[in-house]
Amino acid sequence: MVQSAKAIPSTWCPGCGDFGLLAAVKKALIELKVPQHQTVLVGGIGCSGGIHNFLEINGLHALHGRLLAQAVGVKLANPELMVIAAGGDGDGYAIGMGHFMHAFKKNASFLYLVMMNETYGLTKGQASPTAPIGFEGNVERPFDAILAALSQPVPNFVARTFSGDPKTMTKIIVEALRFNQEGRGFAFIEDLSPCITYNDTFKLWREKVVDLATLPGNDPSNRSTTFRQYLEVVESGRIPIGVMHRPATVSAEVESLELKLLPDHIGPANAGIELSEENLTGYRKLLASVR
Amino acid sequence: MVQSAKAIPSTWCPGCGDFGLLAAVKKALIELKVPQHQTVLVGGIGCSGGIHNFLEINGLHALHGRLLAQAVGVKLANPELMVIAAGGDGDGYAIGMGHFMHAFKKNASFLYLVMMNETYGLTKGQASPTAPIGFEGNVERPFDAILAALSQPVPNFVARTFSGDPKTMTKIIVEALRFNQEGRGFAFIEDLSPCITYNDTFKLWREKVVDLATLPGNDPSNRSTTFRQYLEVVESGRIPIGVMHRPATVSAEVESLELKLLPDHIGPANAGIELSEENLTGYRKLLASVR
Amino acid sequence: MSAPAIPTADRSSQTGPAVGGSPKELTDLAVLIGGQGGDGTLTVADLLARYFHRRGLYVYLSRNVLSRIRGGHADSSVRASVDPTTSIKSEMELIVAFDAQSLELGLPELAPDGLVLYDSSSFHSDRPNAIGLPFATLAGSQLGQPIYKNTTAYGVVSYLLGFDPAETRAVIEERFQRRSPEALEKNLKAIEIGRKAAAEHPELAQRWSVAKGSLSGYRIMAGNQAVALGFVVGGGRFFAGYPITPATEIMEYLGRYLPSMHGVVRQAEDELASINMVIGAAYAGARAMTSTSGPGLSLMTEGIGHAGAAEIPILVADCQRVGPSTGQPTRHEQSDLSHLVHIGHGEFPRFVISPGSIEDCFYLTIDALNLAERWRLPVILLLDQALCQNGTSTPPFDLNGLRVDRGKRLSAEEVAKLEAYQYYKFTPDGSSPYAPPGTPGITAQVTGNEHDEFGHVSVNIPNRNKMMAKRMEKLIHALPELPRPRTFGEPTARIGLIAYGSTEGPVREAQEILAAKGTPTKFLQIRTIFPVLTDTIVPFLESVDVAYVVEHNYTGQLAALLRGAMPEHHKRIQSIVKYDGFSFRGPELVAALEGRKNGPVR
Amino acid sequence: MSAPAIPTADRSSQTGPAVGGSPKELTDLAVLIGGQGGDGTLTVADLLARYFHRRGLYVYLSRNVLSRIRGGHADSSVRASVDPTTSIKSEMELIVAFDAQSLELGLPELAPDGLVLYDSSSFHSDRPNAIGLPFATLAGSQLGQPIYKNTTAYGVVSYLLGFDPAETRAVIEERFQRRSPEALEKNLKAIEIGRKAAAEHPELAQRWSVAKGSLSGYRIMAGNQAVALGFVVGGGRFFAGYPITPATEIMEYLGRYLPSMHGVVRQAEDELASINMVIGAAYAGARAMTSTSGPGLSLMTEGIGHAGAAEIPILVADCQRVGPSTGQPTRHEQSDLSHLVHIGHGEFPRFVISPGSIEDCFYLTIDALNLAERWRLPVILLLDQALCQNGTSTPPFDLNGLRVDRGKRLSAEEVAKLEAYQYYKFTPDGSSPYAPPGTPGITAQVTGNEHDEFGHVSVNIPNRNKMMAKRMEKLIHALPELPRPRTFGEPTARIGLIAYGSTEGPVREAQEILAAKGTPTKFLQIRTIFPVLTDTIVPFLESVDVAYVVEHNYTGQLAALLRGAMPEHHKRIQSIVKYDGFSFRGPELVAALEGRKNGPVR
Ligand SMILES: Cc1ncc(C[n+]2csc(CCOP(=O)(O)OP(=O)(O)O)c2C)c(N)n1
Ligand SMILES: Cc1ncc(C[n+]2csc(CCOP(=O)(O)OP(=O)(O)O)c2C)c(N)n1
Ligand code: SF4
Ligand code: SF4
Ligand SMILES: [Mg+2]
Ligand SMILES: [Mg+2]
Repeated sequence: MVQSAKAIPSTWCPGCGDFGLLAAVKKALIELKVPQHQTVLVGGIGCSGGIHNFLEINGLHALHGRLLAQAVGVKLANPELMVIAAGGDGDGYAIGMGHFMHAFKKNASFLYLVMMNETYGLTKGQASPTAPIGFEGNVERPFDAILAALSQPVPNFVARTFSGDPKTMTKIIVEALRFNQEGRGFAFIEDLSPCITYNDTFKLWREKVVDLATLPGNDPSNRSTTFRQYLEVVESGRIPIGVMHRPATVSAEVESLELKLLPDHIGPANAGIELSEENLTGYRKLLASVR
Repeated sequence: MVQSAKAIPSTWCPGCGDFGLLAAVKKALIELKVPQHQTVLVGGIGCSGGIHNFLEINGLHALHGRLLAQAVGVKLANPELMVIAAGGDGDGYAIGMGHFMHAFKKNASFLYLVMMNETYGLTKGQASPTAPIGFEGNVERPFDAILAALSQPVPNFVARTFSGDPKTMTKIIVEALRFNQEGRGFAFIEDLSPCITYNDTFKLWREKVVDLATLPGNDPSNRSTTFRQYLEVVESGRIPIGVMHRPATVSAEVESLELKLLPDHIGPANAGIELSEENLTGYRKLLASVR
Repeated sequence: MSAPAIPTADRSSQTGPAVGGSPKELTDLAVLIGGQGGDGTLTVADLLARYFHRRGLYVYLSRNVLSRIRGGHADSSVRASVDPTTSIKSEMELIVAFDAQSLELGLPELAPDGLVLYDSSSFHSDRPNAIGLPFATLAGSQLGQPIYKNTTAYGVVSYLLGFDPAETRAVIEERFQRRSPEALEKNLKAIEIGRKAAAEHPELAQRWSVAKGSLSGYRIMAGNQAVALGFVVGGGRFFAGYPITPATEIMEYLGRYLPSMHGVVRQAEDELASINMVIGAAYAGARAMTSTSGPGLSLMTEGIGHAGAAEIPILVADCQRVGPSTGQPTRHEQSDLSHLVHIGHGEFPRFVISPGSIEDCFYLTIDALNLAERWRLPVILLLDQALCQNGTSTPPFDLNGLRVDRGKRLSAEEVAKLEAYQYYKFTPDGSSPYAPPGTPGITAQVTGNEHDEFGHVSVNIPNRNKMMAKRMEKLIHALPELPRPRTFGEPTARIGLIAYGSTEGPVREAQEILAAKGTPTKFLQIRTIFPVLTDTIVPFLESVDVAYVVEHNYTGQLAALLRGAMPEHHKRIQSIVKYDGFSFRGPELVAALEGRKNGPVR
Repeated sequence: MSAPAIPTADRSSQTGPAVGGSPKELTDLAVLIGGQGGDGTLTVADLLARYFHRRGLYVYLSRNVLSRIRGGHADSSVRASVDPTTSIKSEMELIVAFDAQSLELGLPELAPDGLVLYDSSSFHSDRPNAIGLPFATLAGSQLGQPIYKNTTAYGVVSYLLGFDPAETRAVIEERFQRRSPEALEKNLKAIEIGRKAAAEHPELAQRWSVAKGSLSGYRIMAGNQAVALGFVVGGGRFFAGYPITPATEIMEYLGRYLPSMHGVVRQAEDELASINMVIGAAYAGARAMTSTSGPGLSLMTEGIGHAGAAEIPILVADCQRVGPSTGQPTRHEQSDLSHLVHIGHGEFPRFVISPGSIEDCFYLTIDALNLAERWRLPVILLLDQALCQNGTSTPPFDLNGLRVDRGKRLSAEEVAKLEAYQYYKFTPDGSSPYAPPGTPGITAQVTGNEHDEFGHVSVNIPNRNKMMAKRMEKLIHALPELPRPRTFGEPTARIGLIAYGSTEGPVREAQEILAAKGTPTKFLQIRTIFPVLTDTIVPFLESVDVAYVVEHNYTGQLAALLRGAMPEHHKRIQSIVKYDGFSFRGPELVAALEGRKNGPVR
């Protein structure tokens, strides 16, 4: 065996919600039997963003807020890789907001996991975009990432999980990764992952979560009804979790970006580039188009 | 009269949709009787972003995609100013996406006008985030800014207008600016403003637009029903326009950012800063808090 | 498809009676075509360029447009010469003016015996050397569409310069072959209309003829095209960018055929996304590039630093335009150099490579890709608007001897034989062996935090010192592999000239003028901006009394860089700058140099 | 609130029998407290600092933490001295180790006669100079919460160093006054427990006493606090930022009271938003600032250029940390200088100002605000982690003579008398009069595109040349107004030292050591980094044989800047660098300087 980068002990505070997600990801990867060397985790910057160090897979520690752009780059360069992006809510919804909204549009088949704790853990507890009014002087209404995700009519996979329930989380992560494996596009999971040091919401959230699947008429393939049900739950003071969007069927048309661009799954990183005539066809055509 | 910057002749292509919006803004400002010197237009970069040059008000030509951040800065520095941000869809929904989504959250009382033409006019017709699939090789589903706006539960003003109908547009702009004047928060108007050079959709759009107000049960104060009706119209192949969100009543609580932060409307730019005892109170308190 | 023939028997259109004797044969001429954006000036210039090109002449085609889509002044100049030329001609033999402003703006550039042709359906001029013909009216009345005024004007010019009718026609066919048969027909008719009107005009006897050149196999190419071609040949397969003048064409060219070669070309949501997509793709093992101009470059600052720290090989092409800030998007400048040499917080190695010609754009793009992967760091290809967009006669590229050098990239078999795989392994030259994610048996960690050899975050002090040195010393170990400068001119000259990028053209023209005047010079064209190849520059500086660094910016950025790197030679390094948005012309540069002979520097 | 008294009559705790004679009085001592993040090492350091401060000593408090919230090694050192001190002491008299790693890491820093106190409930050590006391067990068994191990340790230290019991108690009260009465009580009890355990330990007789100092009116302050204070006094009223170590505290401090003064403090969604909000606010007439560190700074590149081009006065504080990229967020470096001097595509003027002490942070922030508005350009306040975060005894600020200079800002009355108001009016010094939007009777256009005096886009060539010169010549006209350097040491010395920022502390300590050894030196503390004030530096360089530029980065950035600006003096400019994340200590710097006496530079 070639010795290479091993998982290192976590640097998180004992009890951090992120441990729940870490465990669920590990279980999901085992269940799916994807070889470690074919999995890439692109981490954000933040407590949560360090997760790639604690797993024995390939890691790319991105810049703060840029993990989605880097993850898309990885996936399009080599569509054979299983790609997971994972980071914090500050990383994803503050500095990363532009890429976040565009990730739905781009619709490349990878999984984005946000460890949502309403705060910037690593910089010591400031309000993140999801922080409630009043938290650390916050006066802005919290950003709702699930509604934002639901708003864009692209057949992505959207869900919310809770670190206090790692079993359901594992199930949903497995579903999301299968969705990716089938080349059906982008999967987004917001995990409610309390920061026990700066915003310990474990108890509060445990009381408040409601799985939308338990509501009558729930239909994750219908954005309108989900939007309405979600708002109703929120207005009743509770927190919706569960699968928020799951396209009805495998669409006949190819929807995922990597399949549209690279239908035979050979991409920039796994194509040959030596100077052979075959690899010069594009050059010849381009040259011919020059006056 | 002090001579100062005058409006200059427009540099737009004859027939550009942006002329409709320019005319409507002019009329709205006249109707509202806001003095020119108290109005600031923050322009984006793009054909549309040059609009500040063609109006006789104060102009701040921002960086590409940064007009909303600059506009918030202007408004919070001097809440007495009437602030309008105006730019293109590339500017606003591509490079500006992060600030766009955060503008709803911040909820400062200014108006954001997007001249939506599905393309990057000034850089010669590439697909913008709202371009339909197939336009200039675009493979991504178009971004829906109205749905994104509706997704965030903040009592903002949201509307869509059409440059082919400047009369309605004027009315809606007046309403939006009044909303701002009353300190009720952020107003967003997406104007369908065809680029006659690279994407002449005037005819197409004229045929397709449907004012949501004409639909039975329309209630711009209810996000759920609007979301549903909007999706229905879209699914029927038409384009919803009109007022998309208008909060039911003036909320009892102050909701706009500048009123939360500067309740007496005196801000950083119109406060005295000379070295008087009064202006040193914050210094004294801060100093006292140092060990 | 049948298109009307240009009567080849019409001798008058070939050699017709010249005013004051037989037509003067020109071996180096220039035509300036000016009008409002939308007048089709670029088309006229393009047609002329195609004609000259077919006649075996060197062509240099430059344009001056505004950052708006229609209206506003726009002009184009076409230079054609028997000898190689890569600069704008100082004096124009012919100016074609579609509006009054273009005539006024053009006049200062008119050669003493030059002529202005203007559209008399648009305005009137009393200038003695200006001749009006109603281009728009002619096209309007005879073709029903005044828009053909531009091809009509081309017809007039073709008459005046004694163009070969068959070639004149071939140019139109070449240009409009992909349009509708109707467009082709109308354009061919427009030429006829123009030629006829010229033949009938009393003052418009053919006054010049154009020498025939001997070029063959050349193409009129701009730097952006050559970079795209180099990228494809050099194994580049991933491109992400965001539209920005004058860089957009690289993305557009690549978008045409790269996707058919397992390549990916993406227009991203912004420059932050482009550079980070490129980083992700390069991490995964693709040769990846983005291209941009000043504002986009500034936004990429953090990403470039990430590539430097994390040791991910990327290529960033910067097509410099006029700054600061949004500046003048369509105009020429070389003012990002200092920014790039120092770009990013903290310290990390980067190479800044600058081609001086279109060919150089092609070959150095390939080199840059190889260097990036060999040294695992960001490489910046420093271009400029004139280089990127001006059409230039370019010889065929020679693919022999080119190679795709993947540096220390390991195959799966090589990896299997390793004891340990470490992404940041310490090695004598600072560059570590690489295997892409997906290689069986290994996993790797890659990060912009300080890290140990395995890529795990480390705060260990000796490790920090070693990792800094590992990265930074690449700048020393790579020196012998970086593109060498080129020297032009008289080896024994005591006056030196130094420049980079498209300034090569004007400098070489200035050298010729100076040589003709008896002042020999030698010119060092710098191709590696950073790290400064002092071993190649010091001997040059030592061999001259003074070296004028010619560049397009205010502060003399290259001169400052060289002074800082070789302070012991600072007295010899003199700065000549221009920052008005336009390239130097040869004689203008000569004047600037001559004005400098006494005292130094601005 | 009644808290248990420390028995003042307990003589043993004041002067108790010393091992081998009476306690040695220390006039300069340091204590290093190490443990795992969460062990409360910072609290112990803070308590000691407060004690020393109350005793009139100069205090310098530095910390070494990891970029994680709990766990991992963290330590803090407190230096206390009768004489001014702003650097970390090289040798520690006392080390308090809560875990084994801290003992190992600390030992190399232990003074020859120093002592290690360790928590024997956590580990055991056989080191001869290490004494174990079960801090956690003591606190756990007697207070029910082992977490009070830190205050217990403080009690032990207070005994060992012969602290005055009343003062020891006062410190606790000061520190915990805002917490619950219970916390206060437990902490006071913990001290007692510690003191008692110490008194009972056979080897722990009081071995030192600490001299009393004479400071009064001083505060222990860090640079970030001083910058915030300067901002408030200097009329700063708008702040937008994004959290980042080590800059966040500026935003946090300002957030406390600025809002009560018509001020606005916003945490933005990212650094692009912060800088652009600041630009908008400054355009509207507010004095506005953002603060950040390397990664954020890189993202602000485009915005800083916009402020330069559009002539909008903004202040950007850069709290430098270890780069490149995400680097080492909590550690010290000075490696953004080159980036900042050249930041941004194209060319625009900027001032880079660097305070060398906490006081300087206060006064120069005010100067920087004045300079920004006076010259209407971006000013960068170049700070560093040690300056920003290390607590330092700081004299009271003198507000007399300070002023808020609004430059050429016009009142509404002045505007009414104008013939024309032009935002970009050409003036002899390049800075144009300004009236904020909202001023009756005028409107203005402001843009980052090239523009005419009214701010409308212009592509006119003479205008371009003039506008470039207008902006860039500010760098010349402003020279006399920029902060001068300060000189320390022996005026006739032939060995020069040059540094900026917090390096002032170690350099001055090194000067003292060298002076004591008979080597006089003089030190030029640079306060305006850019533009380089050559008129102040050249005389210094000319007066010495060699000037060592001491800085915390790899390439010697300040040295390179000075060499480039004054190439004729390049031989005298020698570089001394350190880039391991920690400040120089005085003796370490002396060793580096002595090692250099023969040969130069890396
Ligand atoms: C460009 C940039 N800005 C700021 C920072 C500082 N920073 C590091 S982590 C972080 C926020 C972390 O919050 P979040 O993403 O929610 O992760 P968490 O720690 O809560 O898991 C910030 C602001 C940075 N590293 N880079
Ligand atoms: C940072 C940056 N990137 C790219 C550009 C180039 N650019 C100028 S305008 C524009 C897009 C314009 O499109 P849009 O905002 O839709 O405006 P329109 O011209 O369609 O009105 C782009 C990409 C720029 N100026 N700055
Ligand atoms: S600070 Fe919060 S988010 Fe970070 S590791 Fe600790 S508990 Fe988790
Ligand atoms: S290019 Fe399009 S958007 Fe731009 S001015 Fe012309 S019509 Fe309008
Ligand atoms: Mg978080
Ligand atoms: Mg557009």
